[in-house]
Amino acid sequence: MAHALMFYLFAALAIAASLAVILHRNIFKSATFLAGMLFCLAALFVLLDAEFIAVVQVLIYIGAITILIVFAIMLTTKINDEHKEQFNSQKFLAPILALGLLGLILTIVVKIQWTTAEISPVPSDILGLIGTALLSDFIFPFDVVSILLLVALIGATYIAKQEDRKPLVTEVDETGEHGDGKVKHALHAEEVEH
Amino acid sequence: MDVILGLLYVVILFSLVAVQVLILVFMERKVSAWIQSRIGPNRVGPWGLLQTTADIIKLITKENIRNIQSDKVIFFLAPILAFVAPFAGFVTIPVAENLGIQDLNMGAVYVFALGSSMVFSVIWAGYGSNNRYALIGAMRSAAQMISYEIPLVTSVLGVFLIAGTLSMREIVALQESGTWYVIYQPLGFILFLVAATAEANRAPFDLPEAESELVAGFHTEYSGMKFAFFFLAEYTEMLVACSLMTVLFLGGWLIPFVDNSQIPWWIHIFVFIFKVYSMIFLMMWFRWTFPRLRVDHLMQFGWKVLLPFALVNLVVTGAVALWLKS
Amino acid sequence: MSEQLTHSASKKAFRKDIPLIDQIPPRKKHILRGLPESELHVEEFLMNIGPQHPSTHGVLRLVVSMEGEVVKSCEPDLGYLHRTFEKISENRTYQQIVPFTDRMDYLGSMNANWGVAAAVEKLASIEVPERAEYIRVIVAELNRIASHLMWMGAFAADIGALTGFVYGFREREMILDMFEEICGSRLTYGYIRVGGVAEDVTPKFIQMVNDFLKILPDRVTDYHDLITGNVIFIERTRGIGAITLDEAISYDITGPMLRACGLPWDLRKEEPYSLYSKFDFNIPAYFNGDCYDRFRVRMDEIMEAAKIVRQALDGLPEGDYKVKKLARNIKPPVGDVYIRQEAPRGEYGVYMESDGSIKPNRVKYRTPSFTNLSILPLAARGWKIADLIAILGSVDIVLGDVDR
Amino acid sequence: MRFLIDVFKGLWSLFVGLGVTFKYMFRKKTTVQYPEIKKPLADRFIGYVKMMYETEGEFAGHTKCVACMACVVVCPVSCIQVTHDKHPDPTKKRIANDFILDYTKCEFCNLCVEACNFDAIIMGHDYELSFYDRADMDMILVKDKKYNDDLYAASRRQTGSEYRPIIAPREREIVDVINKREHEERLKKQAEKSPAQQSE
Repeated sequence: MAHALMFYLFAALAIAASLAVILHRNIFKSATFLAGMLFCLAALFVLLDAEFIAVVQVLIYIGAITILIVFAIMLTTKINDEHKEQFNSQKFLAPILALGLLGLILTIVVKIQWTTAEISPVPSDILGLIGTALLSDFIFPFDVVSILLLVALIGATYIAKQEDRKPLVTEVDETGEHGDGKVKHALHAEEVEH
Repeated sequence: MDVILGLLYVVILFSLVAVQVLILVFMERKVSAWIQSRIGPNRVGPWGLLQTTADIIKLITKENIRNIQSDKVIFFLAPILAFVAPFAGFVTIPVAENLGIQDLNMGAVYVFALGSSMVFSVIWAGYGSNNRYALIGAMRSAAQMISYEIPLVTSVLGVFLIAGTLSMREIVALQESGTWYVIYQPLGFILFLVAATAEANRAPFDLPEAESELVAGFHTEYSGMKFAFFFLAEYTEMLVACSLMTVLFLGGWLIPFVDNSQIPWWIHIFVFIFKVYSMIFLMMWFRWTFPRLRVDHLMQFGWKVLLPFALVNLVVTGAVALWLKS
Repeated sequence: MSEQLTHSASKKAFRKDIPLIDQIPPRKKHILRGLPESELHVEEFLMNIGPQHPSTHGVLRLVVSMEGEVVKSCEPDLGYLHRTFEKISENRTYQQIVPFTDRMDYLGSMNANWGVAAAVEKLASIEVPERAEYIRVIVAELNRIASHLMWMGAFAADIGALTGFVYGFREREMILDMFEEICGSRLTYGYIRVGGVAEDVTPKFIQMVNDFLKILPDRVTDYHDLITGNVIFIERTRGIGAITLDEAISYDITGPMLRACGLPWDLRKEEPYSLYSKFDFNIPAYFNGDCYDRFRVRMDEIMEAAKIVRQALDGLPEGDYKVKKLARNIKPPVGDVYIRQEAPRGEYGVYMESDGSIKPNRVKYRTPSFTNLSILPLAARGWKIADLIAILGSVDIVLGDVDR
Repeated sequence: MRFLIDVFKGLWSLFVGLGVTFKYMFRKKTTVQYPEIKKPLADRFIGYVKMMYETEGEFAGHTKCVACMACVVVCPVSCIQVTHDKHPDPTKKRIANDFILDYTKCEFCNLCVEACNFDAIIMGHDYELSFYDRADMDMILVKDKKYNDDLYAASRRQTGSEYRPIIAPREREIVDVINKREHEERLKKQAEKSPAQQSE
């Protein structure tokens, strides 16, 4: 009973929070609600005895991804602007697509014959099982994901290491004369140290 | 019944932690005074022991001031979350053989998860205050937490590899014979110490509240009890970090080279507290010796020094563990 | 330390007939102008640092325009401590001016007193006894040490090392005790008067100076261990806020800031006033002109000043400590005079114009902090806000000296 | 490799710094616990201005100040006012009545003491010059030593401050009343005592 109550509570909270994410006009608060929604999901995982996934959910989604989003928001926009325009030029296209998607999901939900499965108790060594599964049965998708991440990392490094990000330096000529105030690019920042 | 018992545990834990924090603040002042050739607080109570109590009373009775343009709800929530998150981390930490609230299957990861959600309190404080110093402090904090989470977790993976479990109690039990994991994982221990210092926003990584640049960083606008909560949070975090270090690397409540089953539980508690306080002393010593890093140096250090070393540590540990197994 | 420039005491380093800039050893040098520019352009916003801020060392306001954490421009807003000392000085007799100069550069009061005293003496052609000159050199150099120690502490605190702050004050306190012994005050001495010094030094003072000089090298070694060698400190200061020598000269930068740019220019050596030509000491100078070099220049100057104090103490002659028969109200002949001396923060100048009455007709102080602060917008541009604080700290401003 | 060397060099420098702070942790502390222990002051310490009184001769207890105005003239901030009376000693012309020093202005430059030709004022050694009121900072030194001491004592009783010989003008009337009342009480006691003494 308590279990079910908790489930409905967190489910309702999750829905409310996710609605708030899209409906709130302040983009910073939207991100905060996103974190709240993810937290509710973590709670739902705990109710399903999937503690590891719950913890990882908090660690990665709240602790890293949402924070990154918030960080980007804080860096790029005036976050204290309360009233952001919520619609852009795609405001007519978006609802059609969204409704289509909803229809698709609803069709699937209705069409599937839901059967009650035998509830097997969660094995105690769930971590070991996950680990073994990842490195045996699911090795291929796992590696593909790893490579994807690697590519993303290299791409990020490449973007960050562009040529015109060299530090600005003023060069003084051999003669000791003032280098006509020109700002040039140094080859290495180390040259500053002698 | 369980609920009542749980609540009782929480109340006891809260009061214990609050007392610990009072002692820690006093200790911080005394340590800083000794390092700086001063005497430190010595007026309130014997040897000044009640100084922090007096300060807390002062903070409680102080007026709560809120900037009229600040965000009311977020401004109010931030200190609460700041305190709740590290406090909840105590749930899994075993203090002695059968003492500790709940031994979770993945206790260590749970603590890290709570630590990572801590960031939100700082960001809320920075955003809710509507103050530019606070905002910069919050942004720094966000960047710092993300960067140091990774070496923090990676550096302890070695321990988990050796132990083969994530449960704190089992990890301690495995260190029974005096073979603390700090001996197997010296590099991991140092990396964890550094990363944990950064996670707890302690100097030299106290950029979110860098007082010489940002006045007080993310809690510039806070006063009275709300400020006290941030204060409590910082020390609670330190306590959690040092307890983790004790459990994972220093053998928890165990005394080396002694048959620990013969020793009464209350000695175990003292051993545990002694180890935790030694680590805390180390952190305080760091704070009063080192200058503060700059924000991009912090990032560079995290990504270019800590992470590679942590990864090397992990790979070597894994290889050796595999080799020993085969 | 190999890169340190020194020059011998026997002759001047630079010739007067050749422009200064041509005499500097030629070398290739790059100066970092801030951090790498980012592709990501974020919202620019204004931030007000000060007038009440832990790191403005007084009531200085900086209007900083920032992009994220990077300083785009920085404008010092002065005048919060303006007390019209020039005008006050024009309405006081020559003897009465001296106590006011204490309040300008309150960390280098002895040097500030000396400038005025020397100006009046030159104006009225007063011959100062030799013992008085020796005492002046001793107290001025001690004050330089005290000022640099205080600066070291404050700079360390700006960087975040709070313990250095207390250590710097601890040794400064010993010097203040000495000053209390000879003139009764700990901050605003008013000790160097027109025609000599206020009172003679005591044997206890000499004992105290000796004790201090004995422990100073150990303590300076400790500072080097604690701060100079610290990798975080080096990261925070090396290359930060660097300026070229040319910029320094065109901005009229003097003192340790100029010497950190590679020019060992010191008035004690270039235009030896008082007894400085008698002493053997070096002018420390470094090349890079960044915060780290400013720190090292000042730390080396502490040791050089200790050297001068040692020599002056050993050579302290017997005699009068002030001119015996000095009129209560000095009436210098009509004329004007400009005196410049090397104060801890740089060149301290006093212009004084007499109309033959008991009060000067016009007084102008050229204070080093004010001119040195003018480089801040240039030096801080492109660096992060933490660097801005470090650069501001390295300029070594005293707001009393800036605003006067 | 260079990277590794840099890392270890940096680490070593941190350990050196830790060593320095560790060393001072067990050294003798340099601070003094202020209200209980006070550092000895130098003989020349400049505190507030004190009035000197004749200690012997016919005019013992009278101030040495003859209101020559040398200090008033020399003061750079004009913080001294002196009013004068006819001196009871016929060889001297005047005696200071009130010597008023405004501590809101005084800059402790010692020039007034140096200018004094009669050693009538010296620099005291008390440095705890804090006041609750601006008006309190007008310090009045008077010609009669006993009267001055009485004022001092009354003011000490009034304010509980041990270091304050300073009485503001507006307080003087109150102090006068206190002193008068005390004086009368003393007289009364003496009057009560004297018959008993007579009986012995």
